[in-house]
Amino acid sequence: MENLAMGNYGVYVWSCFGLTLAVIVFSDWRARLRHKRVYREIEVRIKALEERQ
Amino acid sequence: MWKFFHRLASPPHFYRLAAVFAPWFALPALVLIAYGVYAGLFLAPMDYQQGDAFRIIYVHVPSAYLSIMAYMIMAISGGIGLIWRMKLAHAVAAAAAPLGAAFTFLALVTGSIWGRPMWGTWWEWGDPRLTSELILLFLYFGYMALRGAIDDTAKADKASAVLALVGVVNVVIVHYSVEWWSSLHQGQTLLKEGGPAMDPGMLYPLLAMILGFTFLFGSLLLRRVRTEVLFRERRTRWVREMILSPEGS
Amino acid sequence: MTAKLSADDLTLIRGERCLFEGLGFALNSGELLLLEGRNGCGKTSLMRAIAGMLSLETGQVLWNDVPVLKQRQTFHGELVWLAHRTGLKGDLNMVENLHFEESLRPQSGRDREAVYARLGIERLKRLPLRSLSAGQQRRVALARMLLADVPLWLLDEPFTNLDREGRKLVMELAEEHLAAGGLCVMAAHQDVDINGPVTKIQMQ
Amino acid sequence: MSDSGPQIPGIFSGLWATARRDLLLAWKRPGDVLNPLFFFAMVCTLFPLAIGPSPEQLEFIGPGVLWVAALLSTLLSLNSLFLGDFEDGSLDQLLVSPQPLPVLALGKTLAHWLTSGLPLVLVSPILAVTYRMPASVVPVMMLTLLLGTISLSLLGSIGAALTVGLHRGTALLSLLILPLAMPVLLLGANTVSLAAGNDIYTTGVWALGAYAIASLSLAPYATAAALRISNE
Repeated sequence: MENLAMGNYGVYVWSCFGLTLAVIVFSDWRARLRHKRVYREIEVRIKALEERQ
Repeated sequence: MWKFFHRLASPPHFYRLAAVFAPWFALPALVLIAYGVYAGLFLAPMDYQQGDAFRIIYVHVPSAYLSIMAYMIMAISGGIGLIWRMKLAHAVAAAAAPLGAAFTFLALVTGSIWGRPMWGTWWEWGDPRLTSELILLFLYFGYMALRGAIDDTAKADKASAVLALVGVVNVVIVHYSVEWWSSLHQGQTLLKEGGPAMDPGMLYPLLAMILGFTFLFGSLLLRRVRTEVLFRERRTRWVREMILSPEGS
Repeated sequence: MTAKLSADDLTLIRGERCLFEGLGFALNSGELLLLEGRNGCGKTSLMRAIAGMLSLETGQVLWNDVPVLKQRQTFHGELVWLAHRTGLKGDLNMVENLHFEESLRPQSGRDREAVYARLGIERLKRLPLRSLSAGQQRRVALARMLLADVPLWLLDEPFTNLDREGRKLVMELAEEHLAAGGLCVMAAHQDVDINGPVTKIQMQ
Repeated sequence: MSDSGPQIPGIFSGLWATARRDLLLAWKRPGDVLNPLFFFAMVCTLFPLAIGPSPEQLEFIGPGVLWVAALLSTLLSLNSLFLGDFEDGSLDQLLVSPQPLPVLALGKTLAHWLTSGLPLVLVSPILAVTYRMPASVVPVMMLTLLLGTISLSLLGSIGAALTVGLHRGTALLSLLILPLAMPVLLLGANTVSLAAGNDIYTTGVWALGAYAIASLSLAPYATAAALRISNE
């Protein structure tokens, strides 16, 4: 427990590490989401074109 | 060699390769960062001046370093795209911008959180690094705003490449001018340049973190470039064939 | 002196739209290239591409068999472009506007007063262009074209804002230019009646 | 047509012609020159009103305020640098002229500086006096403004060229140019402050001079490239 408290600086140190993790995960999640959306859009458009022919 | 680059630059080839390579970046990133975080938080000795608060450098320094590197990547690939009309290079530049901005933001916030116990304030204008970092963030905002404002992708690519190249010259000038400015008004900074040599117990985790963040950045960038390539090539035959093929992707 | 303007396999994609694909032509001294088609079909874009202002997807434009992008300044020194927007300053008068152009481009040394008189603008010299009618402004743009000493004329919808007499005048001027060994690229959505060798490109 | 081929006028002819034409236009529309100057004066008025008329404080913030006001007023005038040419088609004509485009862009930027930067430098002593700037510091301030506004005009021409023809161009232009202009502001204002505090200020002047020379030799190329891209 003493280690985690970081000699009274725990709040600062842990918030920094936590925030870094959060930003990286969020950014990666957004990137995955965008990839899926782009892929889906193209898929829908191409399938629609295919069916019309 | 040339042939290899040429093939790499072809969008369908890159699209497939990026999917294969992304885990090869993610894996070392994970290992290095796991070691760095553990060693940095628990094994590294305490700094005699800053106490445990110094452990913030294990996320601050890699972020700050990536913020600069991402801008360089953006400018260099923008330049390559302008000169050799390589479309993949523009896709890399477009993908690097939001990532670079995210790491700049991280460097700023972690620096500011460190400043709270050290300076007793959340923001200290006297610190040259934080100030330069803030200007860098504005440069990223400008770059992304310009990209967002131009509808035609090809035009947006070229215009923002010019801006990034102008910006990269400016980053250097910002660095030195801010340094000069803060030397007029004393300031303490998170990482002292040319200060006493770091204890190896402190240094190795930091190096591991820097290397780990670089790999992480590589893997994040690959994924984004992949999306960018897919979007830009949405009207081409290879995308059509890939989507219609039974295994998909 | 003979000159040659040619192009092959020009493809231009703007955003999602392909304006033209695999387009080619060859034009020699004394010939007219006529771009036909309704408005918004890419005539102006083709004109801009010929002038070296657009980056093409494929193909290149050649001037005397050298790509124009490799000799941009030389090429630009041998053309005038009469664009849809005249490129003249409304706040300046005719003489000031033409004087500016003189400092940029080789001049033919034709008698200026005669050119003004022929275009019917000799009385407008000291008026700011803003106060002239659209047709008169176009005539000033024509004067700029006539005073330059260049073999290649790029005329984008030269008949806009002109009356019947003005249209006839433009056709006469073009004929004279061709007869003197000049080249002319003209985009028009109206009927053009010009004597001389004409190549037509019908654009969709 | 002569056999030797027609003579293209030299580059100084092109430089001078573009500068002359823009100066002539500014002469016919004095508002375009005066408005940024009024803006400059007004921003300088805002600070005493907001902070209070205490002489020590005004003397202390004077250099910074004058420099920020100069930067903002330059920014205000930059938006119209290529806009008029873009709208009436003369930008197209410049792009197909046989003159090197960087030279023409430099000519336009020169005219912009003569009609926005230079008047600002000339007016600044009046405002400096209201901020109780010592007479010995005023020449230093004018020198920094002179060098600084040259750099700002040149940097600004890149931004103006990148944003010409875009909707929402004005706000975007500020967003692009302000971070680029920050070193100039920082060098300029701090040099004046140093001079006011009787410190050695030559480093700042040299740095500003170097910045001006560097932007003079590089910015026209970037502006030209940006103009071609924007006008595609």
